[in-house]
Amino acid sequence: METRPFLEMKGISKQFPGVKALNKVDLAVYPGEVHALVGENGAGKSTIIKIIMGVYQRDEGTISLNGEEIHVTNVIEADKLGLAAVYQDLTLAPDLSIGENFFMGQFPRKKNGMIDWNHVYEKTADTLKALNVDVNPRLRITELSPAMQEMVAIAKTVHKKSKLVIFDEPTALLSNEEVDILFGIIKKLKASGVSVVYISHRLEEIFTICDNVTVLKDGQHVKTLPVKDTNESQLISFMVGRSLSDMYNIEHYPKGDELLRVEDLNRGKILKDISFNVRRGEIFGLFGLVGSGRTEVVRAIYGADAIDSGTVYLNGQKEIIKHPSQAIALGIGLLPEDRKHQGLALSQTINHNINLASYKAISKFNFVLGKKERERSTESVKRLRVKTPSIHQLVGNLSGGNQQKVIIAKWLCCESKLFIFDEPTVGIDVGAKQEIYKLIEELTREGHAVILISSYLPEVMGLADRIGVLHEGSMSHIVEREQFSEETLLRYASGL
Amino acid sequence: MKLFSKKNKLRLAEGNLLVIVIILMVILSFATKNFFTVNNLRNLVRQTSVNGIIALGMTFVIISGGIDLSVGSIVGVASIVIAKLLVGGMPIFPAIIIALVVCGALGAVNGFIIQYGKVPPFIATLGMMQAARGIVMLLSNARMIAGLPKAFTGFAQLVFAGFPSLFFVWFLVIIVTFILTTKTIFGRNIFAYGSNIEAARLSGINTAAVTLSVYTLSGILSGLAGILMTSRLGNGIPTAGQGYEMDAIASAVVGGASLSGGSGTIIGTVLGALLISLIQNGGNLLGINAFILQIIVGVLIVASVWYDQIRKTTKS
Amino acid sequence: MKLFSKKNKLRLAEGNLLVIVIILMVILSFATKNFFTVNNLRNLVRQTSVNGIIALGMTFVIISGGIDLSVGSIVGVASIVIAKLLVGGMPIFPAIIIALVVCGALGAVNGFIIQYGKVPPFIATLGMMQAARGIVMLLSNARMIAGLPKAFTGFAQLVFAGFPSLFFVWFLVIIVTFILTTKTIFGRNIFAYGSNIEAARLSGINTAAVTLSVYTLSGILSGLAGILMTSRLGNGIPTAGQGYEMDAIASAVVGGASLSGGSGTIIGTVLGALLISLIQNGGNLLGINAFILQIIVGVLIVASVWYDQIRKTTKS
Amino acid sequence: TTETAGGPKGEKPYEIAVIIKATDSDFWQYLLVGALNYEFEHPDLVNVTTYGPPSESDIDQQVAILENVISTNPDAIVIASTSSDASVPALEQAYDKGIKIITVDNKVNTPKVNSFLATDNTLGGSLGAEKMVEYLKANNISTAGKKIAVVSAMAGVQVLTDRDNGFISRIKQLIPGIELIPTRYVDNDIIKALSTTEDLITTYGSDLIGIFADNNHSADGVSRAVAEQSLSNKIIVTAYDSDPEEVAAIKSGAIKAIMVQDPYGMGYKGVDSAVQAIEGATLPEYVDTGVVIVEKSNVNDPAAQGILDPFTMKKY
Ligand SMILES: Nc1ncnc2c1ncn2[C@@H]1O[C@H](COP(=O)(O)OP(=O)(O)OP(=O)(O)O)[C@@H](O)[C@H]1O
Ligand SMILES: Nc1ncnc2c1ncn2[C@@H]1O[C@H](COP(=O)(O)OP(=O)(O)OP(=O)(O)O)[C@@H](O)[C@H]1O
Ligand SMILES: [Mg+2]
Ligand SMILES: [Mg+2]
Repeated sequence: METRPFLEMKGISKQFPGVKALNKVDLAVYPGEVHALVGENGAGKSTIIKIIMGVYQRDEGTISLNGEEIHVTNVIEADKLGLAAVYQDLTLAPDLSIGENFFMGQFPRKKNGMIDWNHVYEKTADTLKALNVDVNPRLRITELSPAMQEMVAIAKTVHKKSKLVIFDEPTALLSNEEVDILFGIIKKLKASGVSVVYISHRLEEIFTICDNVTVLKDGQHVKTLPVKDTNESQLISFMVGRSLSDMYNIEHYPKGDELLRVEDLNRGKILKDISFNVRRGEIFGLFGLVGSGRTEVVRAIYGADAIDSGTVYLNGQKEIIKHPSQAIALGIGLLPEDRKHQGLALSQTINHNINLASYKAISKFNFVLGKKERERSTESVKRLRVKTPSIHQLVGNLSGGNQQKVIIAKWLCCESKLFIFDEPTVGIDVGAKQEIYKLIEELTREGHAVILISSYLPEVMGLADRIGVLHEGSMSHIVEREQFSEETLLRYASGL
Repeated sequence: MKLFSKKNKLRLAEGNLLVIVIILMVILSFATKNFFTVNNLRNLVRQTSVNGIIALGMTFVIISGGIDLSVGSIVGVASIVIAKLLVGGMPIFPAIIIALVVCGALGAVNGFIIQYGKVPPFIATLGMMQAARGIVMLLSNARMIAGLPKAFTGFAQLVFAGFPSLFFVWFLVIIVTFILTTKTIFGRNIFAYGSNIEAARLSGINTAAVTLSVYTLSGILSGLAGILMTSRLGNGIPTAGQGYEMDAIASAVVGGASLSGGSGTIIGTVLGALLISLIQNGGNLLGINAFILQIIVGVLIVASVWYDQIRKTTKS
Repeated sequence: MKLFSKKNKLRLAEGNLLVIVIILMVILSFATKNFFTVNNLRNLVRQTSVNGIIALGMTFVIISGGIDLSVGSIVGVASIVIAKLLVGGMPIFPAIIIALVVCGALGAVNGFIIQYGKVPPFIATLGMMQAARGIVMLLSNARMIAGLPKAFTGFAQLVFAGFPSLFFVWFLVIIVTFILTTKTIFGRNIFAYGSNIEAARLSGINTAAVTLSVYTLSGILSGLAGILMTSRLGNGIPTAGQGYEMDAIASAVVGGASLSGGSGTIIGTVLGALLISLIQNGGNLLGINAFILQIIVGVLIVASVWYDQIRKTTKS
Repeated sequence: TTETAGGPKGEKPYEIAVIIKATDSDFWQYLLVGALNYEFEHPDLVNVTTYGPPSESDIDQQVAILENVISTNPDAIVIASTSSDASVPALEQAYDKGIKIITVDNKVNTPKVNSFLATDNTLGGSLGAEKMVEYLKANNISTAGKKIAVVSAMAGVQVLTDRDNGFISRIKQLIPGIELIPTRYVDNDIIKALSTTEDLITTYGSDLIGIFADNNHSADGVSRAVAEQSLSNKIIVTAYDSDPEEVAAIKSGAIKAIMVQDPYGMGYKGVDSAVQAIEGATLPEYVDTGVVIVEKSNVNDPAAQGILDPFTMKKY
C-alpha cells in the first residue's frame, strides 16, 4: 500500500436544518484499497458520499485528491476527477432504456453531432457482458426486477474507469448470486489500483472484501482500523455504542394449531401448485433466488393479485380473498418488500400511517376518534422505539429502519394474527435489525404466526422454524430447522 | 408538547396565506374608502362563494392526486337541469335533489373512466368538460331558460343576520368538508390514496371507492354551485361556469394543495379562493384597468405560491 | 432480433393511434363524398398545422414532466406583436424574429419561475396565461389589428407542389423536433429529466438548462403558430389562441405522452393532433349538429386513450 | 378555371349552409330560427344545414368550418363571419367555384360576395347613448361631475368594440363633461358581470349614473346588480341584444332600453337572398336589417314579441 492516500477528507462537517449530519469527520482512502464505511441508519454515511461527489457542499473541512485540495461543486466535476458512485436510492430513469441510463449525461456523438445509438447499445451490451450481467440493454428500467436494476446501476458506474468508486449499500437488493458478481467486480477494481469505498449493513461482507473500516456514529468519526484487527461484535459495539448479543438468537416457542393452509396455488407461469401450512407461534421462512416467486406467493394469499386457482384456509376455514381488505379482516398483515412504493404513504404523518389499516376499530360511524388515534400511535412509537420527535412527523423524513417500524406498527394495530414480512431488514442497521428480530420473537410468543421472506440466507436460517424453498414458481422443498444448511438451501433454490 | 410540533407546522403553512390575505385587506382598507364596508364585504363573500364551493370539491380531487377539468361544464348542467325542472313545474326541493344527482352521476362517470379505463384524470375530465357542455347546449338549445319561480330565485337574495344566504351555504360546505377531511375515515383514506395508491390498497383501502367518491363529490359540489348561481341569476344559463375549473384549481393550489396528491387543506382552499376574489374585488375598487388587473392576477397567483415555497424551505 | 423488441413495442403504441386515425379516415371516405378530395385533405392539413405545432412544443414540456397552460396566450402575443411590427412598417423577416424572441422570452420566464421559484408548472403557466393575455389586450387595446402587408398574409394561402405552405412549416417542425427527441443529447436529457430528475442531476445533466429550454421551446413554437395563424387570418387578433392549451395537451396525451413525464413521442403527438382535427373536419362534412359534435369530440378523446390503455395492458 | 361542383348544382332543393359566429348564445340561435323557418316554409326549395364554433373568439375554428363547408359544395353559403379578413381567401375561392355567398352581420373585405345583410353596430351603440341621456333627464339625474361605465362581455371581439365605441363617442358628445370609467370585461360570464357591477357601485356610489352593457350576458349581470340594490332609477342602464332576462329587466325597469337587432331577419332573409342569387337574380350590395329600440313603453306590443324572442316564431 502506498503511503499517500488517494482521497483524504479532514474535519468535514455538514449541517442540515435541525440535524448535524456530519461533525468533523476524517476519512482517507488509499489506491487499491477497499475501505468500508459502517454505522447506524442516519449516521451520515450517504452524506459523506454526496459531499465527495459534489452533490452537497461541506460546511467545513478539507478534501484532497493525491494531496491536492479540491472543491467539487457538481457531479460533472467529480466525474472529471475520476470519482464515481453507486447511490443508495436507485438513481436510474425508469422510463428509459438501460443503454440510455448508462450514458445519461455523457452520450457519445457521431460526427454530425447526433447521438451514436449503435455505440450506446454495443458498449452497454459489452460492459454488461463483461460484468456477467445478462440483460438486453434496450429494455426499459421499469421492466427489470429491483435486483437487476441495482446491477445496472452498478455496471453503469463501474464502466467509467474511475479512480475512486463508491458503493452505497449495493447489496441491499441483491441475492447471493449477484453479490458474488459484485464482489468479483470489486476485486478487479482493487487489482487495477482503484480505490473503493464500500457501505453496507451486512457486516460479514466487510470481512469478505474490505481492507479497512471506518465507523461513524451520529455524524462523528468513531474509529478507523484494519479489518483484520477487528471482528463483527466489536464493530457493532463501535456502531451502536453497546454490544449486541448473537443477532439471530431468538426463542422458538411451542407451535399451536394450524393457522394458515395453502393448497395448490397457481398463477400463470409465476406460481405453480404451491402448498404449505403455517402454525400459530411459527416462523415460516420463504427462500429462493431473486424472481423465484416468493413475493408472488404472499401477494396471492393476501389478495393483492388475482390467482388462477388454489385454496386458502384460515383456522381450517376455507376463505376466498380477493382484496387486501378481506385479508386484513381475517387477521393477515403484509409488510411489502418495497416500502417506499407499497408500504408507506410517505407524504403523510406517522400517526396516519400507523392507523391506516385499522381505522374501523377507532372510529364511530366512520368518524375517527382522534384521541384514540394519537394514543395508539404514541404507544406504538414507544413500543417499537421509533426514533422521531413527534407522531406528526412525516414518514418520508424518517430513516429507513424507522420507516420499517412504522409499517410493523400498522399491523400491530390491526391485531393481525398472521404477519407476512417480505424482506423486512433491507437497508436497516444492525441495531434496528435486532429490534425487528426481537419483535418477531415477541409476536410468536403471543401465538401469532409469521411468514418471513428474505434473500439474506443467514437471516432466514437464523429465524425460521421451517423454510419453504421456491424455484421458478414451485415450492419443491420444505426444510425443517434441524436440516437447515446453506448448501442444501442453495441447492434446492437452484433447482438441483 | 413536542408531539404536536408537526401539527403546528401545518397551521403555519396556511398561516402564510392568511398573512397574505390580511396584508392585502389592510392595504385595500387604506387605499380605497369602500373596501371595509359591510356592503362590500358582503359582496366579497357572495362573489367568492360559487368558486369557493367548487374549489372545495376540487380540493378532494387534488388531494387524491387527480384533477377535475369538468367542474365548469357541470355547473352549466346544474343550471339547465334545475331550470328545466322548475319551469316544468316540479317543486323546488325534489328539483334540487335531481339536479345534484345528475351532477353527481357525471362526476361518477369521471371516476369510473379514471378507475376502470385507467385514463389519466386530466384526459377523462377534459373529455367530460367537452361532452357535458355539449349536453347542456343540446338540452337548452343554447338558450337561457327563464321563468323560474320566485321562491327559488329569491333564495340567493336573502340575508340572515347580516350575512348573505350564499355565505351560509358555503360555510356549511366548509364545515362539512373540513370534518370529512380531518375527522373521518373517508378523509384519511383520500390522503393515503393520494400519497401512495399502492400502499393504500395494500392497507385494505377500497381504492375504487375512493376514486369514484372524490369525483362524485366534486360533481355534486359543482352542481350545488351551479344551483346557487342559477338562483342568483334567476335563469338557467347554458354557458354558466365556463373556465371555472382554472379558478377552482388555482384556489386549491394557492391554498397549499399539491397537484401530486396527498396534501391540501380545506382552510387553505378557502383562503386561496378568498385571495383570488380579493384581487379582483380590490382591482375593481381601485379602478385598475381591466387588462392590467388581469396581469396582476396572474402575477399574484404565481407570487403567492412562490412566497409559500420560500417560507417552506427556510422554515424546515 | 431480441435486441429490438423494445423499439417495436414503442412503434406499436403509436400504431394503435395510427389504426384509429386510419379507420376514421376510411369511415369518412365512405360516409361523405367530399372527405377524400385533394381540397379537403389540404384543408385538413391546414387546419391541423397550428395546433400541430403548438402540440409539438407541448410534447417537450410534457416529456419533462411539466405542463404549459400559457401557450394559447402566447399565440395571442405573437399575433399582436407581429401585426404591430408589420403595420408599423418593419420588414417581414425581422418582424418574425422579434415576435419569436418575445414569445421565447415569455416561455423562458415560465421556466425561470418553475426552476428557481419551485412553483409547480401548472401554477406558473396559469399565471403566465393570465398575464400574457392581459399584455396582449393592453398592447392591442383589445382591438383587431388590420392592414397587414399582402406579402405576409399571402403566405398562408400559398400551395407548393400540391401542399399548403402551412403544412411545410409544420412538417419542418416535425422533422426538427423528431431529430431533437430521438437523436440529440438535448432531447434525451429531457426524457431523463422527466423520468427521474434526481437521477438526471446526479448524472451531471444541467437540470436548470433543461427546464428553461423546454418552456422556451414551447414559447417559441407557440409564437410560430401564432405568426402562421396571423398570416392565415389576415389580422392581428387579440383573442387568438384562447383555449388552445387544452387541444395541445390533448393531442400530446392522446398521442401517448404521459403527464407524469418521461414519455411521449413526436409521431404520437402528430397523430393525436390529426385525430382531433379529423373528428372536427368529419363532423362538419357530415353536417353533424355542433353540440353533438362537441359531445363526440369529448367521448372520442377519452375513448382513444382508454383503447390505448387496454391494448397496452393486454399486450404486456 | 372554375371547377364545376360535384353536387346537384341548380337542382332543387338547393343546399344552403348557414354558418354563425358562435353556438353559445341566444342571438345566433335566433338567426338559425329564421333560416330554418325558411326551410320549413319551402321544403322543396331549400335544404339548410347549420354550423358554428362554440365561441366568438374561435376565429380560426370558424375559418376551418367554412373551408370544410366549401368542401361539401353547397349551392350557397350564408355566413356571419367573425373576422372581416380571415374568411376572405376561403370565401373568394367558394365564390370562384360558383357558390353564392351571402354575408350577414359583419362585413367581409372582399367584393366577391353576392349580398350583405347587417345592422350598424356603431350606430346601435350610439342609440344606446341617446337613450341613456333621455332617461337620465326623465329621472332628473344631474350629470355634472358624474360617471358612466361600460361593461363589455369580452375584450377583442369586433362587434362589441364597435358597440362600445359607438356608445362612448356619442355619450361624450351628448354630455361633454362626463367621465367614462375604464371599460370592464367579464368573459361573457353573467356572474362576473354581476360581481363587476357590484364593485363599480361600491366604488363610485352615487357618482355612477349610467351603465352600458354591450350584449345580453353583460346586460343580465349589470341589471341584476342594479336591481338587487334598488338603484334602477339612480343608475340608468341601456344595453344591447335581447334575452328573457333582459326583457324581464325592461319590464321591471332595471334596464331602460335595449337595442335589438333582427337576427331572425338576417337568417330568414339571408336564406331567401341565397335562393335568389342561385336563381340568378342581382341583389343589392347592402341590406340594413335595422335596430329596434325596445323600452317599457313598447315591450308588450305584439309586434315586438317576434323581435324580442324569435323562438316564438319557430315553426319547425
Ligand atoms: N437532504 C437532507 N435534508 C435534511 N436532512 C438530511 C438530508 N439528508 C440527510 N439528512 C439527515 O442527515 C443524517 C445523515 O443521513 P445519511 O443519509 O447520511 O445517513 P446514512 O448513514 O446514509 O443512513 P442509512 O444507513 O439509513 O442510509 C440523517 O439524520 C438524515 O435524516
Ligand atoms: N414488475 C414486474 N414486471 C415483470 N415481471 C415481474 C415483475 N415483478 C416480478 N416479476 C416476475 O415475477 C416472477 C416472480 O417475482 P417475485 O417478485 O415474486 O420474486 P421474488 O422471489 O420475490 O424475488 P425478489 O427478490 O425480486 O422479490 C419473476 O419471474 C419476476 O421476474
Ligand atoms: Mg445512506
Ligand atoms: Mg420479492
